[in-house]
Amino acid sequence: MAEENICVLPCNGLDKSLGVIAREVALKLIEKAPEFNLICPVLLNSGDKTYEELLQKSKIIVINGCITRCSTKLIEQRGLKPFKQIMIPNLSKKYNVKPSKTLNLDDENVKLAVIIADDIIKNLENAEQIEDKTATRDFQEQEYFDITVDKYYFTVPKKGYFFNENDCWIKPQGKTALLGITDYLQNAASDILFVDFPDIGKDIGQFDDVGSFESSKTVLQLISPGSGRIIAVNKDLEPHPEYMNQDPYNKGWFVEIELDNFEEDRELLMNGPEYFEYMKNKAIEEKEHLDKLRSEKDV
Amino acid sequence: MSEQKVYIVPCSGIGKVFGSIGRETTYIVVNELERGKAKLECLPLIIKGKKEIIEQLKENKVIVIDGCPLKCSYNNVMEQVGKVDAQFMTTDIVKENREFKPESAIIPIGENTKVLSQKLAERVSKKVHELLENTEEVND
Amino acid sequence: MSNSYDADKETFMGVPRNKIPWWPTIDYEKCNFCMECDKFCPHNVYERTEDENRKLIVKNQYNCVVFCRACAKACAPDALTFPDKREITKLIKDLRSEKKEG
Amino acid sequence: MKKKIGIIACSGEKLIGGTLSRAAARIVVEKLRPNSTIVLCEPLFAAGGLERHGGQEERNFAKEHPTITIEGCEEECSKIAVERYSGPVAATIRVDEIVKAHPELNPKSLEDLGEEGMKLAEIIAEEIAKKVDELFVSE
Repeated sequence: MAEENICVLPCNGLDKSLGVIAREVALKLIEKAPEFNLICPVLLNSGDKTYEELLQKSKIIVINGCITRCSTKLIEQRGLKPFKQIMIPNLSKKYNVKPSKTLNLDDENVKLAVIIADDIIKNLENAEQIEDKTATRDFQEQEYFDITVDKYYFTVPKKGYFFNENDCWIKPQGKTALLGITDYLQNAASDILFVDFPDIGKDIGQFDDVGSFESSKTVLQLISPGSGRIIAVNKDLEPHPEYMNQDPYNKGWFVEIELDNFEEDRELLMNGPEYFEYMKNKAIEEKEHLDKLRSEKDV
Repeated sequence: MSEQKVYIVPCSGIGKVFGSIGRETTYIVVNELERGKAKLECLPLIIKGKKEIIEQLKENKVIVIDGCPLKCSYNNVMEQVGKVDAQFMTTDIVKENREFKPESAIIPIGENTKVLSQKLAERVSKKVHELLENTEEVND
Repeated sequence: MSNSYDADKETFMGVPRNKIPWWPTIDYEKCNFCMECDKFCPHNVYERTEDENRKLIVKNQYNCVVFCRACAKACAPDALTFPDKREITKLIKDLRSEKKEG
Repeated sequence: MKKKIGIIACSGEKLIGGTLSRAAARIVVEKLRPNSTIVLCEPLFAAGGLERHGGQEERNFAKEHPTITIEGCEEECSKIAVERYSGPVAATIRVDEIVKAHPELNPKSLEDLGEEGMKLAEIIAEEIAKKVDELFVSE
């Protein structure tokens, strides 16, 4: 384990069993890795200075009980970035262990906390090996179909990419493949400001949602056209989320996966020309439709 | 030499809320934080090539505030005036304060949009001081 | 003006949309009617009602984009569930092969 | 297929006419005629095709679609920009003239129109909407 210090910051959600699980995971983590520093969210939130110096020079693992993400916010308010963000609701779904009805955890939930703690430690170890594997991708010139609807300009690469009807693409390169969003989807999202990546090593099935990207208008998920395992994420998107808007098929790639069985996935996907047809009608028909809905919602 | 001023040129975008953050930030700096030292200038006039405004900017300090990666204010002031003393992006302040995600409303702007504009205004106001301080050294 | 596409005309991956059981299910024990999901969804799947203990219902379920669960991500009390994606994928595959033979 | 109408508001920052023209443009595009209008961003339009997604689309749009400019003062920046980069303007609304025609309403300030200012913006928006209906006719 790399030498620099690691901090663990659970949320303090006492009113929900999900929050109590978050706390339990933190305690289990410290049991397994005593060298980790446990940060008390209440003291941190009170503006007390004890942790400031330590936080500046450590990797911070935040553990959120629900999507309000109080621990993440506590860290981001200090202009810091969590090294790892653990979301208990997603993990309880992943291991399909229902949060207990009452606030004192049943053994199922305690077992879940142990599994998550082990997961985090295993993930930390292999995250370090995979971290340096994210080579910058050099993208060659390629040809595009394009169309303008009102003042919006949409492109679709002619070859090498495959698409699902959720407007995401997959670019197979031998045993691995890149995933990203189409020009159409980046336009629907408008200026993307935040990206949330899945964990490296996570197994994904075709059409699973794989991370999300957020603009002032909406939060959208990348719905994977292929199945496999996450082996890399595009770290450049954190300081430059606008790459997804400006260059969605190249510099704006989102994650890389190791492919399970692309031949099978391929059956349910469209190639460039097919997707261009699909997107053309959708852009024209849906734009009219969405304009109406949006205007009704604002009135 | 007449007392130096700092001219602030927001990008005047009206398609997205990021333009409004730039405008609101400029109002706060010019009307409150740096009253008398900072003045607002109008980008469309600069793009149109209004001589007297471009001369004015050349003789004083210029700060541009852009609302999206296309940087219309930065690019056009560089083209017409030839220099920019400091540049800000409203999307930076948005990214640093994820819990104050701006509402997409433009007229009137939402609460979070105001909070972000205040935060950015404080940062711009510090830059106004810096720019005016080293002009004093130059004059002595 | 009907808020939904006309469901029978719509298809998803070559299969009639109304043959794919994909839409959110609200767990009314957990739901606190914060309406974040309705504010989020641009396709008007949800509808607000006068009924006190069912202030929000899934009205136009075929408007819901298959495989999209973004509204569930905006739900703090985690009260929205969707069908299992693997089963839905399998169903679509079968319907597509039936269509080819038929 | 009816062609949408482009709305370009002068984004003047130094006078109330600019704020009024922006407010009126938003009211038209969001509330009065959401299905038949598209807002074009004047600085982006004038700044031109800096990058792939730059002003090029705004300019091409104004070439093929009737475009209305809303001017905050006599400088008429939007009209000049459209005529230089796209072509003739379908109509121009002079905010300062409408303001003169309503002396009973005076806006609070350029930073905050206040209630009377917003009423004025609505009157201007209605004027624009009328123009839009005249132009929004199938070819």
